[in-house]
Formats: sequence, C-alpha cells, structure tokens
Amino acid sequence: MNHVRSLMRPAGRRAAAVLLAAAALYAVPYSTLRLPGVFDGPLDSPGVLQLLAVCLLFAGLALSYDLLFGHTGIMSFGHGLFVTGGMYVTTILVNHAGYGLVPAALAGLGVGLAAALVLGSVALRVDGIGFAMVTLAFGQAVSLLVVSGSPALTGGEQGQTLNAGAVPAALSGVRNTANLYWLALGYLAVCAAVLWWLTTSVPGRVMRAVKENERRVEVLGLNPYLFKLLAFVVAGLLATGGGVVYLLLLGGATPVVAGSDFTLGLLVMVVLGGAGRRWGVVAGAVLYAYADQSLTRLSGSASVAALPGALRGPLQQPLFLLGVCFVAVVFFLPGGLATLPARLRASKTRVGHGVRTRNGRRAQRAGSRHSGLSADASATQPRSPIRRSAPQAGPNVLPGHNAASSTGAAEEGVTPHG
Amino acid sequence: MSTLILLTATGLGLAALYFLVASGLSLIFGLMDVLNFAHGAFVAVGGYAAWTVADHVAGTLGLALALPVAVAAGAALAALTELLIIRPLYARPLDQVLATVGLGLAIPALLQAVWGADPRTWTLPAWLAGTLDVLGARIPTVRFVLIAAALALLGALQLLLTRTRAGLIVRAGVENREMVAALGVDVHRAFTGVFALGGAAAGLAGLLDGLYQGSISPGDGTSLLIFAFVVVVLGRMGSLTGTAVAAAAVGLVQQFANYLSADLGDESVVILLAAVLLLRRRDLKGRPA
Amino acid sequence: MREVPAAEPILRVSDLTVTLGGSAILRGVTFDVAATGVTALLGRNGVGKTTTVKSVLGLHPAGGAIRFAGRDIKTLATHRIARLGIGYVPEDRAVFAALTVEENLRLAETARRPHRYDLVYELFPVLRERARQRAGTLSGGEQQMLALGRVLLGPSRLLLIDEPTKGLSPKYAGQVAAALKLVAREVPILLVEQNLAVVRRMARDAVVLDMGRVVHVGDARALLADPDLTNRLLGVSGPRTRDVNGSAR
Amino acid sequence: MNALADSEQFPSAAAAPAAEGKDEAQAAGRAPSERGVAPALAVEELTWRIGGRAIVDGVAFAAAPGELLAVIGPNGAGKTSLFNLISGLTRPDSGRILLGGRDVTRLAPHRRVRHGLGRTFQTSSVFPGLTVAENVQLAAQAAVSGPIGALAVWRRIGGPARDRAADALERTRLAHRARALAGALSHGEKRKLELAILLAAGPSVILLDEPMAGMAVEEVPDLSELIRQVHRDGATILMVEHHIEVVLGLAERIAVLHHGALLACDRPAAVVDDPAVREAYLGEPL
Repeated sequence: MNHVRSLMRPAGRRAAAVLLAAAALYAVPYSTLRLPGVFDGPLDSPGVLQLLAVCLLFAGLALSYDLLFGHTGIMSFGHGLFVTGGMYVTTILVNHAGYGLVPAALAGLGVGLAAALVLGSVALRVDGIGFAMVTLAFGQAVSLLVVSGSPALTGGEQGQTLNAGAVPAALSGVRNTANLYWLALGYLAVCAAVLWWLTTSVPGRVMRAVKENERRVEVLGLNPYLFKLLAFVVAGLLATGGGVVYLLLLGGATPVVAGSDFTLGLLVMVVLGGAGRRWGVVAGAVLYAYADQSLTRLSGSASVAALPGALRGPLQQPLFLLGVCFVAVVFFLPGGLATLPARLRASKTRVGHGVRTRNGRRAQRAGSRHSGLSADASATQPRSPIRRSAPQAGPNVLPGHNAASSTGAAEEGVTPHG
Repeated sequence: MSTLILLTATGLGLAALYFLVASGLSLIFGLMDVLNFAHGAFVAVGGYAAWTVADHVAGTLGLALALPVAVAAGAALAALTELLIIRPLYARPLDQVLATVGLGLAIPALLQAVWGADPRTWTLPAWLAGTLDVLGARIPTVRFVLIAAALALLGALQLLLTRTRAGLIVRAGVENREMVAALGVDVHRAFTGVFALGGAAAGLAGLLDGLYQGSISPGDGTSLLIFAFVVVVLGRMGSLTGTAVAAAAVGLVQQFANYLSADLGDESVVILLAAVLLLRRRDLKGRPA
Repeated sequence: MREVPAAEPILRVSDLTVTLGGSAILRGVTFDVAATGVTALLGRNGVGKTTTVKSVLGLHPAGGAIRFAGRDIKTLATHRIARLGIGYVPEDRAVFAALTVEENLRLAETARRPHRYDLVYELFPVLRERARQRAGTLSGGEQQMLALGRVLLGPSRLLLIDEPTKGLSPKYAGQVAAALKLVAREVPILLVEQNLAVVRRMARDAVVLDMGRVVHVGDARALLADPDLTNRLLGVSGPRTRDVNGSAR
Repeated sequence: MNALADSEQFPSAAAAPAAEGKDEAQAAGRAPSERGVAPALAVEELTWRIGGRAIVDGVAFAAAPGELLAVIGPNGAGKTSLFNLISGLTRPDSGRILLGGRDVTRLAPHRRVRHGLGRTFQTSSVFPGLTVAENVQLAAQAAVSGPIGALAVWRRIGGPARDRAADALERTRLAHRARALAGALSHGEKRKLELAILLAAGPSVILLDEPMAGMAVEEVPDLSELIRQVHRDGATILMVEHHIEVVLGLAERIAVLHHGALLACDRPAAVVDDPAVREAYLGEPL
C-alpha cells in the first residue's frame, strides 16, 4: 500500500513541507520557547542562536559535500580547503589589504572558484583512490600553508580575529546574533536551492548517472569528467561561501577548518544522514554539529564532572562519541538516518505479517524511489569510489550487493579476483 | 657537505617513519583492498602504550620494555579492528572504509580523553639523546635508530613474504583471493594476520615517532597517516619495495625542499604526488583485464 | 540409457539457482557426479557451466542444495569445502603469476596430507624443470599443467576442472588430456569441456546445460555418437537452420 | 546520428526485412564496400595484446550500412575485447577502426558516440538508482542536447527528449514500467531497457554484447523480435551472441572468432557448414 501512496503523493506536499520548515526556521529568533535538556536557554537567547546558526551552516556545507559524495559518487578529502579558502582569503584581504567585507568575500569566492577549477581539473584526471589521495594531499598542503606558512598573515595555530571595523554593525555584537542566525539560514537555503536546481537539471541527472555507472555514461556519448568537474566546482564554490559565513559566525578565521578532521566530519555528517538524501544530509549535519558543540559544553557540566573518571574522560570527547556513533550507523543503519522512516515502517509491517520477506522489501523499494534509494547498502553504493575491484562474493552476500559489485567488476574490466 | 649529509639523514629518518606506517597500510590494501583510515590511530595507540611504559620504568630498560608493548598494542588493536569491524562488513566495501574513518576519529579522541591534549614528553636514555658525527655533520642518534628499525622491518617483511608459508599465502592472496581459498587456505585468517602485522608495524612507528619528536600527542598518528597514504599511492599499493622507495623519495624530497624554503617541504610532497599520479593515470584505474 | 553407478554419487547438486548482477544464471540445476570416472558438464558458451562449478565451491551465493559425500556443503566457506577434498582447476587456470612454479605448488600443500610431488613431476616433468621460474612467464599449456599439478598434490576426493584444454595448442591439449585420463582412474572428475574430442576420450557420464537448466543427462559416448543430438545441444548449427535450409531448398 | 536518417540514406538495406536481407547479402558477397557505399563500420587488422598474448589478433571485417553481423566464437575468443576496442574502452596495439569511413581509432569512447556508435554490455548496464523513464530520458537528452549542451545547468529534461524517451519505451514495451527503479526490474526487462536506452540515443551503428545472456527461454523470442525491428529501422548491428538459434534467425552474416583471430566471416549457412568453424566449436578432431 505504501508505495501506491507515495507514488500518488502530490508534488505540492513536498513544496509545502519545505516552505513550512523554512518558515519555522526563519521564526526561531522570535521565539522564547525553552527546550530544557536540549538548549541551555530560550530559543532567542544568543547562545542558542549561535549554536543553531553553526548547525545550519554545517547543514549547508554538508549539502555541498553531498553534491560530490552522495550525488556524483566522488569521495573528496579536500573539501575543507575551500572553506579554509573562503575564510582566510576574506580575513587576509580585510585585515591586511584594507578591503571592505563584501569585496573581500567576493574575492574569496573568486579564489575559491579558481581553486576549484584548477584542483578539480587536475585531481579528477585520476579515479577513485587516486582522487581521494590527491584531494587529501591538497587539503593537507592548504592546512600547512595556513598553520605554518606565514603566521603574520594567517595567525598560525591561533587563527586570526576579523578586523572588527570591517564587519557591519548588524552582524557584530551579541545582540545581533539573530542576524548571524539568519545569515546561516540564508546560506543553507542557498545551498539547498542550488542543489535542488542542479540535481533536477540535465547535468544533475548526468551526475547521478555518473555515480551509478560511469562507463555507461561514456557510452552515451557524454564525458563524465566534465560533469564531475562541474559538481566539484559548484560544491567548491558553495563551500567557499560557507567559509565566509563561518568566518562571520566565529568573528575570525580558525585553522580548524583546514584540518583533515574537518573534511572527515563533513563525510561523517553526510553518511550519518544518508548520502544523496537531502533531508537526511541536513538532519545528519545538524545532529553532528549539535552533538559536537553541546557535547563539548556538556563535558564541562557538573553532572559529567561527577561521573567516575573512566566514564567521564570519553564523554568529554565529542569526536569519540561521534566516531563511535558513526561506526554504529555504518554497521546498523546503512543508508543513514534517512532510511529510518522506511525501516520503521518495514518493522511495523513485520509485526503485522510476522515475517518480512526480502521480496517484500524489494517491492517496496521499487514503488517508492525515495525510501528505496537506500533501503539497503547496495543502492547507496552502486560503485565504491575507493576500491579497485569488487569483493569476492561470499555465501553470506545479499543478492543486491552482489549485483552491484559484480557488474562493477565486469564493466571496469578489473577482475583480479575472478 | 655536512648540510647535505644532515639533510639526507633527516630525510631518511622521516622516510623510515613513513615506511613503518605505510608498509602496513600497503599490505592491507594489497591483500584486502581496504584503505585503512584507522591506521593512524594504531600508530597513536602504540605511541601511548610505549610512552606509558617508559613513564613508569626509566632509562634503557623502560625503552626495551616499551618496544614489545607498543608492537603488541598496535597488533592487538589492529586484529580486533579486523575481526569486529572489517570482517562483518565484508560485503560492503565502502562501509568498511567509512567504519575505519569513524575509528580514526574516535580512537585519537579517546587517547585525548585519557592522556589529555597536551603533548607528553619522552625522556630519552642518554645514549639516544646525543648526536653522532658523520663526516662533520652532527646527526641525532635517534635518526639512525629509526633508519635501522625501518631497514629491519623491510628485511623482516621481505623474509616473511618470501620465505614463509604465511608470506606465500599473502602474496598469492594479493593476486587472487578466491583461488587461495579454493586451495583450502583460510583467507580470512590471513586477513586478520596481515591486519595485525600492519598494526604491529604501526605500533612500532608510534614508539619511534615519539622518540623522533621527543613527545607524543593524540593527533600524531593521523598527521603521519596522510604522508603514509601518499607513500602508499606512490609506491603502487601493495608492493613492499615500492613502498620503501616511495617512502625514501618522499622523506628526502620533503627535507631538501624544506631546506630551500621553510614552507616548501610539505607542498613539494603534494606536487610530487600530483605529478606522479598524472603521469601514471592508467595504473590507478586498474590493470587491463 | 544410463549406466547405474555402482556407488552413491560423490556429489549431488539439487535445484541450484544462482543470480548474478540481477540475471538468473542458474535456474534450478540438478545432477549427480558419480563416485568414479569423469562426468562431463557440457553446453554452449554462457549457459552456466562455470557458475555451476564455482557454486559447488562456495564462490557464488546460491540457492538449492549441494551434498558432497553425503554432507551438505552449501553453507561452508570455500576453504573448508576445499579441505574436504575438492580440488579446483578454474577456467583461466588462475596460477599465481608473481609466484614461482614451486611456490604455486607449495601453496597447495595442506597440513595433514602426504604431498605427492613425485606424481606431479612424473605427470608433468616440465614443472620440475621450471620450478624456479615465475608462473606468469610459463606458456598457457605449462600454466594449465601447473594448475592441474596443484590439485593433484594432495589426494583429492573430487576434482572440478573447468575447460582444461581451452586455448591450448594441440600438443599441450593432448598432454593435458592424457594426464587427466590417468588421474581419472583414481579420482572422480567433474569436467567442463568444450572440446568434444577430449570428452569422448574420457567421460562416462554427460550433463548438458542450456540457459541455466539441465537439458540432457546420459551416457557421454551415446550423446557424442548422435550427431544430431550433439549438434542440437552443443554445436554451431541449431535445429532451426536445418528447417530454414530445408524449406529454402 | 539517427537510425531513421540512415534508413533514408540506405533504403535498400533498411527496407529489406532480415529474412530477405540474407539473399541480398549473398548477392553482395563478402565485402560490403563492393556495394558502392562506405561501410558503416570497418575494422582493419585490429590487434590488442596483453603481456605478449594477442587477445584480438589482426581482425578485419566491414559491416555495410543496415547490415546485421553476428560475432560468435568459443569462450575467450576475444569477442567482448573486440567490442571494447570498437567502443573505445580499450585501445588497440595496432589496426584501425572506421565509423562511416572516419577513423575513430584514437577517439575517447564518448567521442565515438558522436559518430553514431552505441553499445550494450554483457552484464546489464543500466543506472539502477534511476527510474526506467529517467534512464531512457538521459540517453535521449544526451542525444538531443549534445555532449556540451548537456552541461547546461539551466536546462531541464525537455519535451523532445521526453517524447523520444517515451517512444523508445513504447517500442520496447516498457512504458508500463516507466516509474519503476531500473534496479528493481527483472533481468529480461533490464535487457529491454538497455535496448530502449540505445533507441533513445539513436545510434546508427549498434554493438550488442550477448543480448540474450541470462534470459529465460520464454523471453528470447520477444527480445529477438525487438532486435529485428531495430535492425529493420535501418541500424547497422554487430551482435555477440551465444544463442545460436537467435544468431541464425537474425544475422545476415556471421563472423567467427577463434583465439582472437577471424576464422570466418560469411553467410550463416556457409559458416555453419565450414569445417574449420565446426572444429573450433566442437573441438574435433583433436
């Protein structure tokens, strides 16, 4: 029944949901609602707004990363360098060259665009693991440049506070946190819009196809390289913009964004939420950013301090908890949070009918594209971006997985384990 | 002249570290096609295990005890990772890698929880803390220890791979896992073994990295990992001698470039990687069928 | 039509189904392999012969039942199946190219068995001459001998041999076939083979697959003695051609 | 580019249904160039080696516009390798590949498509995460907007592409499955979808790599009929197929590959009676 309903669902309902969510998010700074246990103060307090703003920013960044990973199937470990670029170019131009904020930010975007074009056209010439490594190395190079390259310009390990004079009054000071919140919301909206716009366009379709079966795209007469480059440049540009927004949220540039952990964090957000699933990615990013921020705060709180040492230590490390949660999600929730509704529905069906057959699940997948895409891992990973061959098929392999891997191997003509 | 020698010794010392980390990565990748992002965490765990021992037992004895502890810690952690994380995800290659990414984030954070974010200082025994005079260049003794350790590991791995049955299985498994299994060999056990071996080398690297830097901090392994990845890619994944040569090349290029200009070292490695990858495009896409 | 084998069959495959890449390669394959002699698994290209053999070894996930010497082996891991005494010579030989000939053989040694190097070297003297040479540098025929030598090293209870003469020059094909015939006196063999001359020389039973199903089971010689049947089941010309040609004339 | 365009260009080949086409092919003899038109596809002394072993060994043949040429041969004879060379997924060591008289030997796969080439794969090669309609629309759009036009981010899958896709789905009788995910199709349907993708792209030279592989016996006639129709509409088809009845029912000429070399290339009846071919297939006499 489910699939029938989802097929019939009017497109308007989706749009309405988006509008409703946007309106609710827009109204947050006007609300004095308290959510004890979730936030320390009312929603309109600067602390909460700042936290939410960071969450929204990360949601936008994660969407930009998902354009690469979830949508085009390329795994970049250098996404943070664009955030770094936007942040540092703007800061340096403002602080050291006396630019206004807007021209500096525009110049930052220009640099980001150029960097994306150059790095993309170089890195995309290699596939899979090579691409991952090249981008990782590029990211590392930028990181080193920022931390130890020229401390006078970048502030080294400490980062650098943005010259207060250049920041418009509306975006500075604790009282104006609401404006920063809206800025972050605006950034998320831009990312979501660009992603929606791009993914529904012709090249967006081709990107999705490249993820699914690159060789087939080639045989359709299209050059996958160009479409991957397009995705890389758009994602890079969005991330550069995110760097500028982050700079304003923090009031300064920090080398944290240049570290490999930062990009890995984006990857974690996307996988946590569900690669290629917009709502999932936003949810994953918000959850990650919220956990990252509030766990740090929680660790200082009295209740944690009272715990015995063996427990207290790990709980004070957000990355530890996030890492463990991430492994758990990879294990038990392949496809990420976005598959939860479908899973819950499926388990309800199981309670109703006693047994959930594999065929039943497949039928459901066939009906509803959206719940279907990541109903199991095979759908979310039609080809592995960083392996050189399909795995040896063991007796425990689900047919679905095997389908994905064996075609991959056959088409790439790489079957060292055949 | 003495500068040249000093640079070479420093570069080779660094190369030794890279090799210790990269050899395990390369073996694991060659046999199992898993790019192990948790490998840096193995290094860090080895480092902290060693440091803890040496913190309790001073001097050369402490170091002598720290060595097996570091190796064992790395090996045990790696074996556990293979059994608990990698093996159950066998049919989901991408998830295997993602899970190691999660571990790579979690383990250093755990180390930080236990030992704090601040670097812990290694106190070297006197004979290690000094320098050796080579043709006028005063080279820290530790670098020779590093180079010796890397050469010993290279030799040991080479012997293991060429002279033992286990090595035979690994070499055959790199070519065709299915066929090895069809000959009645438990490939999964070989996987665990290779993981443990890589972990042991990583643990050793953790100890030596601590000696080299004079201190350890939770993120050390991860920063080494990036260069180790570069080495693995340059060394044509899965080839031991290739890894050794690539490690030496990366270490030397880095040091010499650093000498030319302070910021150039790491950037030069990136340029080297990009250049080599672009020249070698075909190989990475896989050999022809 | 069919000789009743004296003993219980060594291998019973029942209702084997395999789906790969979304396509049903085997759709319920059922046959027995006799405890002695050679059972030929025949059929045109792409009908599922290799898939059948690989499934027996647990290299493909499969539905149905596979019993070896009375024991259900379908759920076992490949290396356990191999240790029960099933030797496998794959279609592409799969010798380890970077390993020497000697190392290839050594890899096949298992802990508990005597290793019959003398037998292997007697059958294929060239393997002794080339012991130190990398297997990748051998000719196709020599590689095939190595692949056969590998499974003959330990006393197997069943050999699965996939197209041993494929791509070999007549000289090597003859040598390989002769060796197989000798081996077949001791060990039962499930032989996938396109070369009917080889089949005729050694096979007693024949199982013919078409499009993932068993379409013929019977005496191998009887099958090969019937040119029409052979042509229909295995040959280049199908039944329809004859009709078309006939009506055209 | 388009199959239709070709059928206008070469009415004689296009109008003749397969069965009658055979006589014509007989009349035309072995070399299509003798008919006075440039071959739609020609390979000249094509050789591809791995480690010194020739996988494809000096293969030369030509297919006339609108011809259906089947390639058969034992396993490992180099049939798929030949297809990979023609479609550009691998590069030959020597020899030439000509599409409509143009040398495409050095072109990347996607560039050959612009010269009218299309292919299917041995294992179904659709986009499993896209719906059936999206699969076909993608191909249609690629053909309509061209390789660079498809990069226009402002463009949505438009009317002409939709129509073309709908037409292809109609012809392959897949229209009722348009909204299903391609990954959820049965194997037979996937093979049809592959053909639909080809039809939507509208190539003039089509390589079919074992279209019947993995199909149930019942599904074979349906798909053969579909291929016959595509052929009737004027496309030049090169088809690897093991299912001999299908080959004999469809092909105007049969090329036999053995050990990477061309053993024969002739009318079906002649090929079937060729002793060398029988030997290659049945391995007799030893």
